[in-house]
Order: sequence, then structure tokens, then C-alpha cells
Amino acid sequence: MKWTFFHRMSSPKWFYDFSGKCLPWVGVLALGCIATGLTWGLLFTPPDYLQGNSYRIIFLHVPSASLAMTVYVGLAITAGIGYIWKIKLADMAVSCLAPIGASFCALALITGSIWGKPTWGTWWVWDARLTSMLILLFLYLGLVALREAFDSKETASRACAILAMVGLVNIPIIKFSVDWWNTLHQGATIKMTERPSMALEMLVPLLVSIAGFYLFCLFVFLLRLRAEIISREQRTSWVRSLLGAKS
Amino acid sequence: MYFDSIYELLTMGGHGPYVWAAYGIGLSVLVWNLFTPIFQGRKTADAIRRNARREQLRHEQLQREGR
Amino acid sequence: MSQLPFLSVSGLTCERDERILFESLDFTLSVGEILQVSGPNGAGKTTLMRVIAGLSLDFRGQINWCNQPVEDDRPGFQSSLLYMGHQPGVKSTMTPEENLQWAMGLHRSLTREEIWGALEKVKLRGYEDVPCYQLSAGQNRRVALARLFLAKQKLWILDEPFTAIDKLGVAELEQTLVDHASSGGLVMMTTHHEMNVDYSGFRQLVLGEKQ
Amino acid sequence: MSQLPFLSVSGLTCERDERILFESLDFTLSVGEILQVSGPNGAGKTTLMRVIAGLSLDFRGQINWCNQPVEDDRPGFQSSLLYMGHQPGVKSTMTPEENLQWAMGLHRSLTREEIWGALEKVKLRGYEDVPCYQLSAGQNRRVALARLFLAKQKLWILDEPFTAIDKLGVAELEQTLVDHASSGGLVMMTTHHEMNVDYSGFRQLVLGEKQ
Amino acid sequence: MSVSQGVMVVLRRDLHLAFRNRGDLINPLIFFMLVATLFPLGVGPDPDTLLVMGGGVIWVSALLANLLAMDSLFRSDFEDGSLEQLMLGPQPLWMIAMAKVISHWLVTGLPLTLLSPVLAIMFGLPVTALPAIVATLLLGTPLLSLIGAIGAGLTVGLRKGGILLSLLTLPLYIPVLIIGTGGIDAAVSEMVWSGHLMWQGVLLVLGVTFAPLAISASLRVSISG
Amino acid sequence: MSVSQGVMVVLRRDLHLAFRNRGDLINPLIFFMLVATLFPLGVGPDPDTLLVMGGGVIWVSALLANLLAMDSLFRSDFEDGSLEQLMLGPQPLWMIAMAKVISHWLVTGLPLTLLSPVLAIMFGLPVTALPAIVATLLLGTPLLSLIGAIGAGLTVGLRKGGILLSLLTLPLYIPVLIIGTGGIDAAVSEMVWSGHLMWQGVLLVLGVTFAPLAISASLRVSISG
Ligand code: HEM
Ligand SMILES: Nc1ncnc2c1ncn2[C@@H]1O[C@H](COP(=O)(O)OP(=O)(O)OP(=O)(O)O)[C@@H](O)[C@H]1O
Ligand SMILES: Nc1ncnc2c1ncn2[C@@H]1O[C@H](COP(=O)(O)OP(=O)(O)OP(=O)(O)O)[C@@H](O)[C@H]1O
Ligand SMILES: [Mg+2]
Ligand SMILES: [Mg+2]
Repeated sequence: MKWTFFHRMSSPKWFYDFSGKCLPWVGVLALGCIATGLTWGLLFTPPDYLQGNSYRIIFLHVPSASLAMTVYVGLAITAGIGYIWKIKLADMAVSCLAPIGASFCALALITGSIWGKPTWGTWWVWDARLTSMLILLFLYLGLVALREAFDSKETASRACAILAMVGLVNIPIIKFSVDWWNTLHQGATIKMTERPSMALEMLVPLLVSIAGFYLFCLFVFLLRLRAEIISREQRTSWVRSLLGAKS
Repeated sequence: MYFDSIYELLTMGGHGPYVWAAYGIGLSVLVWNLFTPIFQGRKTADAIRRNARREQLRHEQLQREGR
Repeated sequence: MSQLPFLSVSGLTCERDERILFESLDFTLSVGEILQVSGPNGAGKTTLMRVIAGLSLDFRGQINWCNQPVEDDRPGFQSSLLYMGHQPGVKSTMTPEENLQWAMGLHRSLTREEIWGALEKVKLRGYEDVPCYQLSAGQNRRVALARLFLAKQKLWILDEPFTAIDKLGVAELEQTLVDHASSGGLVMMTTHHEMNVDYSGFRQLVLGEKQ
Repeated sequence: MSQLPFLSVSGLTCERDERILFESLDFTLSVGEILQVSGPNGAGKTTLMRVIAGLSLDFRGQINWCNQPVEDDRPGFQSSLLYMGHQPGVKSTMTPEENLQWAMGLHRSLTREEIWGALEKVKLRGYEDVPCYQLSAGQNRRVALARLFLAKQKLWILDEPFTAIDKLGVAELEQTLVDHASSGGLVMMTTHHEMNVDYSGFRQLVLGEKQ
Repeated sequence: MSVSQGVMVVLRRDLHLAFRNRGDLINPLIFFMLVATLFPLGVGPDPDTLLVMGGGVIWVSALLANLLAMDSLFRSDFEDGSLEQLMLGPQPLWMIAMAKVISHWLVTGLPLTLLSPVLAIMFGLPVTALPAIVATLLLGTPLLSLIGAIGAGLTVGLRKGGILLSLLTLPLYIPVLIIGTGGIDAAVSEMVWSGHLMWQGVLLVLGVTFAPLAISASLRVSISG
Repeated sequence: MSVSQGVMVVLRRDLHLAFRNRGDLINPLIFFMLVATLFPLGVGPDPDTLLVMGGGVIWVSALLANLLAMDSLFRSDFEDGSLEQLMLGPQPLWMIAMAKVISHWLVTGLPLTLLSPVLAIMFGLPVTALPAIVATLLLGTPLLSLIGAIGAGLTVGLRKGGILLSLLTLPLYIPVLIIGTGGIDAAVSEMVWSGHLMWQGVLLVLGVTFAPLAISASLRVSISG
């Protein structure tokens, strides 16, 4: 019984219909949360007593950093599932997730280094966490570039799935080795602050904003996946009738 | 609102440029994410239309040859 | 497997780039037969060959070798298959002798005499130890074709084997194919040449009819 | 230069790797003529074509264009030469339209209609904007051959232009060559096909006789 | 049809191809970033060491990125027969070679130069040194492209291009490297660096004068060989 | 004919080809030397800096040399159709892939490891650190070859291999680099470095187990795509 559900879910047509129903809800919720979280954080919270107003970047930085990491893990697991059970939809999902993850990873890096300037006095340090984030960006870019380089989308997504799985094995190794690298050599001059026992008035907008980012990610992921499904399945009768009905 | 004036909101006690730059970039990333799938969908529609045209041309050519 | 080997294809459909190349293709190739796949440029001949050889997985339908789906026993199928595509797999820095030695070496060990004999048959005696980049287009093709004289495989799939070969060479090659088929082999091939064989097992499969 | 253009070759000798391919070759090619260079594989046909086109400088002898050694006026010679070798110079990431646009763009500007017309002639209408890696071997060759319909050059040197082209295509191409020659052009070509032209200016030059 | 028009056709085509597979445009940049990142990972995160190394690492990475993209400058054209067509066209070969070098520089050298300040900041180089970094790279990378193209022309006909190309060209890159990093070092220690820039200018003029001839000669050798 | 015999055929052929154009054998070595020498030129001759940099630079150069030779691992076989032949042969594809990786390592990784002491001495590293350098490279370079081959398999069918390959594989090389240079640094500061070696061993075992499958999967994708 479980398996039939699994199979139904992996059918592009079922997924297209289903995601069509969820899409508006997710979208409205995502934009609502982001708008609330960001305006709240930007305009209504008091400044941090140590970092002043620059801490307002946290409402962008933490959600995007956390998303960047979650998306990669999700992507790699999807790739594994797709490869082992030969699910086309999973391959498509991998190639759709890569650019989204890359954009959030870049955002985390950019906001982080903008934040670093007023607080640490430098845009960049070779700290373990920062460096592993940079490497994660490269992994993402590799996936995006590989996907772009292939001509056929089928081949591209199969290739991306292999690379993502290799990455899955490597992510913990990279993480571990980078942490180790930095503690072995002399410690970095500046350590990133541990999560401060945050005041509630800052924590709530942060949580709202995190939720908003995750929902937004889901929203754009669905948008991308739907576009991908249409372009891959354009020959099938259901897409034809769908497009025919539209135009 | 926490800030007393627009000026204060913009400068944020010296941290304005950093915060606003970060938010600007953040916003543009969100917008980019929102728009690429839409453009992609449009491109797919174009491609489908082109394919239809190609099929038609091929058909016409064959008919011409058939005669 | 006491039964004679044969290849049967049923319901083979392949679409490329939103265009159906062939649909529900059914045919059988038995021992002693030569099947020439023909059709205009872009009909899908190469695609068909690659699908059957197992190089392309982008298709629907069923391919059986001795009544068994090829997926079930790829190694077994591959060990009785000789495939030669548009690119013949000749290393240009190696000599013809080395090329043959290696290409057939995957399947079985060869003596030097066998190799020289095969090169003799494709008129490359005297070129055994010239690196292949110094050979002409047709001579390079001949190096690849020399494999046919060494092959123990039953099923030959040849994609335009006559490219760049001169007239005499083509005639000899046609004879080689007939010989192989009549001694219990199966040949599937494409070419744009007019095949000039007088052999009862010779058949044609025309693709792209509808066009 | 009011005189009709012609190519004359005298005393052309070429040896490759201690072996004489051709020696003291003399021939003239005048307006209206089609010269098929033939011979077995490895006879030196490609070598001869490359020597005349100026791509290979490993020869002795004299090549004249309109009674003037080609070395004296390479740009002039090249601007009236269309050469097509074994590799046809089709970029696989570009579409047929772009390929033609660029290949002829070195010589003159083209309108879109001209290009589409040429592609129509080689049966590639509908494929104008498909990247060439998605085309079959023969279709790729056809993209290169479409140049013939746009060329204003007088002298065509074509090395096995019929490779991978289907039968109907070969017949049409032969007609194109005849048309070019009879309207004041010069054609020099190789092929292993039996040429099926009924044209007074058609001649053959056989290489590798001694072999 | 004028000669320059033909050159424009080649230039446009190459840029078009680069933009077509966008990878061509971004990959050298990412490679540049990646190689530069390897060094802190290999050497350790100590800011003082990184400051000393910074200029050198940026230049070496730029040089390697340039070199790696160089290999494909003529190769694909050679393999599909386009190079023969270019050589037999009505334009002089050296002009076509120049068009290709320019497009190569626009696709690798220029973006790389524009990105270099980011790397400089990551290595903790002072902001005052940024103009020197950009300026030396701006004058130096075209020279790298010119020199590399000679090697690429010589090796294009060979079956093992990549690594032989580096052997031929890396030694020739060394003067460019020394002058470039010298300029950056001078700027970091707040001395005048216009002298280095002048020398780079001189080398560039020399390169622009002689390299096209060398490139076209080497292409001729490769094709007729 | 046994399976292992087929693998031996492939291995022998690849080594044979490498010795045939001897360049394949020496070029990665010279590239390794050249890149390593670029650094003192770029950074300046100060012995203290060089000592700090030494291990890192040697490893980064080894890594780049490995990468550059990687691009041609499957490419020429792909282009002339040999790869299809190998794939259709009676041996499982992963065995053939392993044979090719081994021959690649024998031709680049091993000679490079043997040459590394020379470079180490040139950078002024203490003689006591030499065993660590050789040992880490000896365990690390096979791993580089294994990881790189996955990328090479994925990119072999693409028109722009070289630089995309580096983009895919360099991030994956990072752990190997970090552990390797960590070992050397430990040895230079006269601490125990057997822990690093152990980790490298663990990674190598992991690599030998999983990489062949990934390589053959990626080759299959490239050929059938
Ligand atoms: C380019 C520079 C930076 C990068 C790449 C970076 C990366 C990250 C990452 C990966 C996380 C973890 C998110 C999670 O676990 O969900 C994080 C969290 C965080 N970052 Fe940054 N960061 C950077 C700069 C900064 C700066 C300058 C500050 C402020 C001084 C900062 C403050 C924080 C805080 C407060 C958190 C949340 C605490 C936690 O989850 O551990 N970051 N950052
Ligand atoms: N680069 C080279 N170095 C040395 N010898 C060569 C080289 N290229 C060709 N040859 C020799 O020159 C001879 C003629 O080659 P060429 O390519 O001209 O033959 P061809 O007549 O075009 O043959 P085909 O019909 O096979 O195309 C061949 O025997 C070949 O061995
Ligand atoms: N990689 C690809 N992606 C999309 N379409 C392709 C691809 N390769 C081939 N095609 C299409 O498939 C069709 C058949 O190609 P194929 O190579 O099988 O033709 P063919 O019959 O062998 O032709 P030829 O006689 O020219 O060799 C062509 O029209 C081509 O456009
Ligand atoms: Mg074909
Ligand atoms: Mg020839």
C-alpha cells in the first residue's frame, strides 16, 4: 500500500496536478512569512547591544545559510533515491534544486561577509565554517555547470544525480576535514559567535523569517519542477491536452 | 517602528550601508529565484511552438516532393 | 543453449527530440541472415543500431537474444556481439598491429600470425608498424575492419562499414559478410551503397518510410 | 584578368614517408570541367587535394592559377577557392543556420533568405535552429554541403563530399556539380562512388596506377 | 568585403559560441576562485602568511586559469575542420588569430581581472593595493593570452595537447608573473608601482607586435604537418 | 579468457600508449615542477615564507598536475570510439575503469611522488619531513586519481571538458589536500603524523570501494547520452 503511494507520487502527471493544488497556498504563506519576518526584523526590533543595527542582517543570513545546507542534503538524498529506484521525477528534482541551493549559498556568503565588515572588521577570514560554506558553493556551482553543459536534459539529470551522490559521501568528509584543518593550525583569530541566548523579540522574527525562507524555497522548487516536467513530457498526451486547453 | 526618522532608518547608526546592501542583495536573490522558472516555462512554450512549426515545414516539403 | 542464436526485436519505439524515429518496430534476425537497414539521412539507422547494441538506453520496447531479454544477460549478449560504429575505435598513435592486438585482446588472445593474416586480408601488409595517423582515411577504416577476420562473435552490427573504402574493397567486404552469414553468423548493417550481393539470406529494412 | 580562369599543375611530386605517392603529375583544369581524382585507398588523393589547396607544403612542382604561380598571389587564389576536406568544418554547438552564416560570412554577407534557401536545397528545412550535434552524420555533412549553393568561388576542391549522404542526395549533388561547371566553374573532387554524370566536361585522373 | 569585416565575423562567432555554452564564460572564473582557495587550505589560515602570499597566489591562479582555457582556443576548430576553412579564407591568418586571442581574453582574462579584488579581500590584502592588482592583471592577462596562443597553435595538431601546452608556455609566462607580482608587492608595501606597470606596457606592445605573426606561423605548421 | 586477463590487456595498452608518446610520462612531472616553481617567483624568495608554504605548495601542485592529466583519461578513447568498444567488451565496465585509473596513477601519481623530495628540499623543508611528504603523497595521489576519474567520466562526452572537470573535482579533492598537508605540517613541527596517514588510508579504502561504481555509472551516462 505504501508502495503504490510512492509510485503514484513519482508519476509526473500526478505530481503536476498535486503540486498545482498546493502551489498557491505555499506561495502566499511564503511571501507572507518573508514579508512579516523581514520587515519586523528590519524596522521593529531594537538593535543588538553589542553589534548595533548591523545584526539585522541575521534575518537574511541565518535562513539562507541553513537553507543552503538543508537543500544540499535533500538534493543528494533525492538523487540517491532516484538513481536506485530509477525515478525520473527525482532526477528532475535534483537538477531543479541545484540552482536554488546555489543562490541561497551565495546569499549566505554575501550577507555573512557584509556582516563581517562592521563586526569583525574584515570581509573574510579562513574560518572552518566560512570555508566549508565556500566549498559548498563550489559543489553547487559544479552541479549547475554540469547540468548546463549537457545538451539533453535526461542525460544532464542522470549525470547530476551521480555527482550529487558522490557529493553526499563527500560532504561529511569535507566538513570534518575543514573543521579539523582549522583547529590543527593556529586557531582562527575570530570565532563566529555561538548562538547567543537571544531575546525573544529578536528570536520570533528570526523564526518567522526562517519559516518564510523554507516555504519560499519549496515554492520556487515546485515552480521549477513544474516547468521541467512540462518541458520533458511535452510529447505525452496529458501535457498536450494541458497546453492545448491553455492556448 | 523602532526608528524615529527616515534618516535614522537609512543610516542605522553607521551600519546602514551594510544592512541595506545585504537586504538589497537578498531581495534580488529572491526575485531571481522567482523569475527564472517563469522564464523557463515561457522558453519551453516557445520550443514547443517551434517544434510544431518544424513538423509542419517537414510535412509541407514532403507533400511538395510527393507531387 | 543448443538452440541457434537469433535476435528478435518487438515493439521498438524511439523518439528523439520530440520526433518519433521509428515506432513499434518488429523484426527477427536469424542465423544466416544479413539485414541491411536503409533509409534517408536522419531516418534513425544509427540510433537503431546503438539501441540494439545497448549503447543507447533511450527507447521503449523489447530486444531479445535467443528468446531472452538482453537486459537479463548483458555479458552473455556482449560476448557474442561485434559492434562497429561511425567512429571505428582505431587509436591513431598505435600501429595497425597493436590496434588489432588490443581490440580483439579483450575477447581472446591472438597470435601474431593471425593478426598479420587479417591485415593481409584488408591489404595493409607493409603497414603493420606504421602509426595509424600516417594512414589515409580508408586505410584507417580498414584497420578497424580487419577485426571482422578475427572475430569469433556471431552477431555483427556494422554502421556504414564501407565509408571511405574503395570499390574493390567494398566488393571484398560484401563477400566477407556473406561468408560470415553463411557460416552461421548474423549481420545487421547500414550503408548508403547499393549492396551488390547475391545471397538468399539478404534482407532490407527500410526506415523512415512514412516520411 | 579577362582570361578565363584555369588551374594548371606541372611536375607535381609528393612523397610521404619514403614512398612516392605521385610523380611528375601534369594536368590542367579549365572552366567547365569536373575532374574526379580516383584511386585505391592510400593512393594519395587527399594529399593531392591538400597540396593544391595550399594546406600542405610538402611537395615539389608547380601549381599555377591563371598562369601565375599560386604562391605569388595566395589571397587572390584563396578568394576563388572553396575547399572541403574530410572534416567538413561544422561546429556542433551551432545550428545549421549559424554554421552557414559564419562559414560564408568570411567571404561575403548573406541574407537570411539566402541561407534558408540553401538549407532547403539540402533538405534541412525545419532543422535551421537545431544544434548540429543533434543531427545525424549525413545531415551534418549536408550542412557543410549547403555552402555549395551559396558559394561565389570558381574553383571547388571537394574531398569525398558524398560520404554519409543517401542515394537521392548523391544524385542531387552530382547535378549541382554539373550545374556549377557548366555555368563557368571548375570542380576537382574525389569519391569512391561510381559517378553517374552525363556531362562532356567530366574527366578522371587515376592515381596509384603503379600499385 | 573588407578584411576587418571578416575579422569581426570571427570575433563575433567566438563570443557567440562562448555565450552559447555559458559554461565557457563562468568556468574559468570559478577555476580561478577554486585554485586560489586551495592555497589557504594547503598552507593554513594564518592571516599574516596569507597576506604575504596573496598577490602571488592571485597571479598564479590567474595564470593557470588562463592556461587551462587556452587549450581549447584552437582545438575544437582544428578538430572539426574549421581551422582549415579559416586558413583558406580571404583574411590573413594573423588577423584571424588576433580575433581569436581577443575573444579568449574577453572571455577569461577580463572577467578574471574584474573578480580579482574579491580574492584580494579574501586574502586580506589592503584596499590600497586593489588598484595595483586590477591594473597589473589588466595589462598582464592580454599578454598571457598572446603568449599562450603561440603554444596553443603549436600543440593543436598533437594528440596530447593540454599538458605539453603548459610546458611550452609556462616558462614564457614567468616574466609576466614576476613583473605583475612585483607591482602588487610594491603597492602592498606602499611604494610606487607605476614602474612595473610601464614594463608591463612595454611587454604588451612587444607582444601585440610580434605574437600574431608567431601564432599564424605556428598554426600553419600545425595544419600542414 | 578470464576477466582479469581482459583487465590486464587494458592496463598494458594504456601503459604502452603512455610510454609510446613519452611526453605523457614526463609532462605531468614537469608541470608539477613548473607550478611549484611559480610560487617562489610569485611570492618572493624569503626562506621562512617558503618553509611555511612548502608542504601546501607541493600538494597543490601535485593536485593540479593530477587534474590536468586527468582530462585525457577517457577523452581520446571516447573520441575515437574505443570507449564504446570497451563498454561492449566482455569485462565489466568498472574493472576496465579501474585498469585505466591504475595506469593513470602509475603514469602521474607515482612519478610525482618520487620526485617530491627534490621539491621539498628546494623549499627548504627539513629532511626529517621527507618521509611524511612521500608517504602522504603515496596514499593521497591514488585517491586523487579515483575521484578525478569520476569527474572525467562525467565530462568526457562534453565539448568543453578541461575546465568543467576541474570545477567538479577540485572541491572533492579538498579533504585529501587538507589531510595530506596536515601530515606534512605535523612532520615539519616534529609531531606524530601517523594519524593523518591512517585517515588517508581510510579514505583510500572508501575510494577504492565506491569510486569504480561511480566511474562506470558516469561513463555509461556519457556514452548513452
Ligand atoms: C561569509 C561569512 C559567513 C558565512 C559563510 C557564515 C555561515 C554561516 C552558517 C553556515 C551558519 C549556520 C546556519 C545554521 O546552522 O542553520 C551561520 C549561522 C550564523 N551566523 Fe554566520 N556566516 C558568516 C558570517 C557571519 C557573521 C559576520 C556573523 C556575525 C557576527 C554571523 C553570525 C551568525 C549567527 C548569529 C548564526 C546563527 C547561530 C548558529 O546557528 O550557530 N555569521 N553562518
Ligand atoms: N601524416 C602523414 N605522414 C606520413 N604519411 C602519410 C601521412 N598522411 C598520409 N600518409 C600516407 O600517404 C598515403 C596517401 O594518403 P591519402 O590520405 O592521400 O590517401 P587517399 O588517396 O586520400 O586515400 P583514401 O581513399 O583512403 O582517403 C597513405 O598511404 C598514407 O600512408
Ligand atoms: N543526440 C541527439 N539528440 C537529439 N536528436 C538526435 C540526436 N542524435 C540524433 N538525433 C536525431 O535523430 C535522427 C536520426 O539520427 P541517426 O543518426 O540515427 O540517423 P541515421 O539514419 O543514422 O542518418 P545518417 O544516414 O545520416 O547516418 C536525426 O534526425 C537526428 O536529428
Ligand atoms: Mg548514421
Ligand atoms: Mg582521402
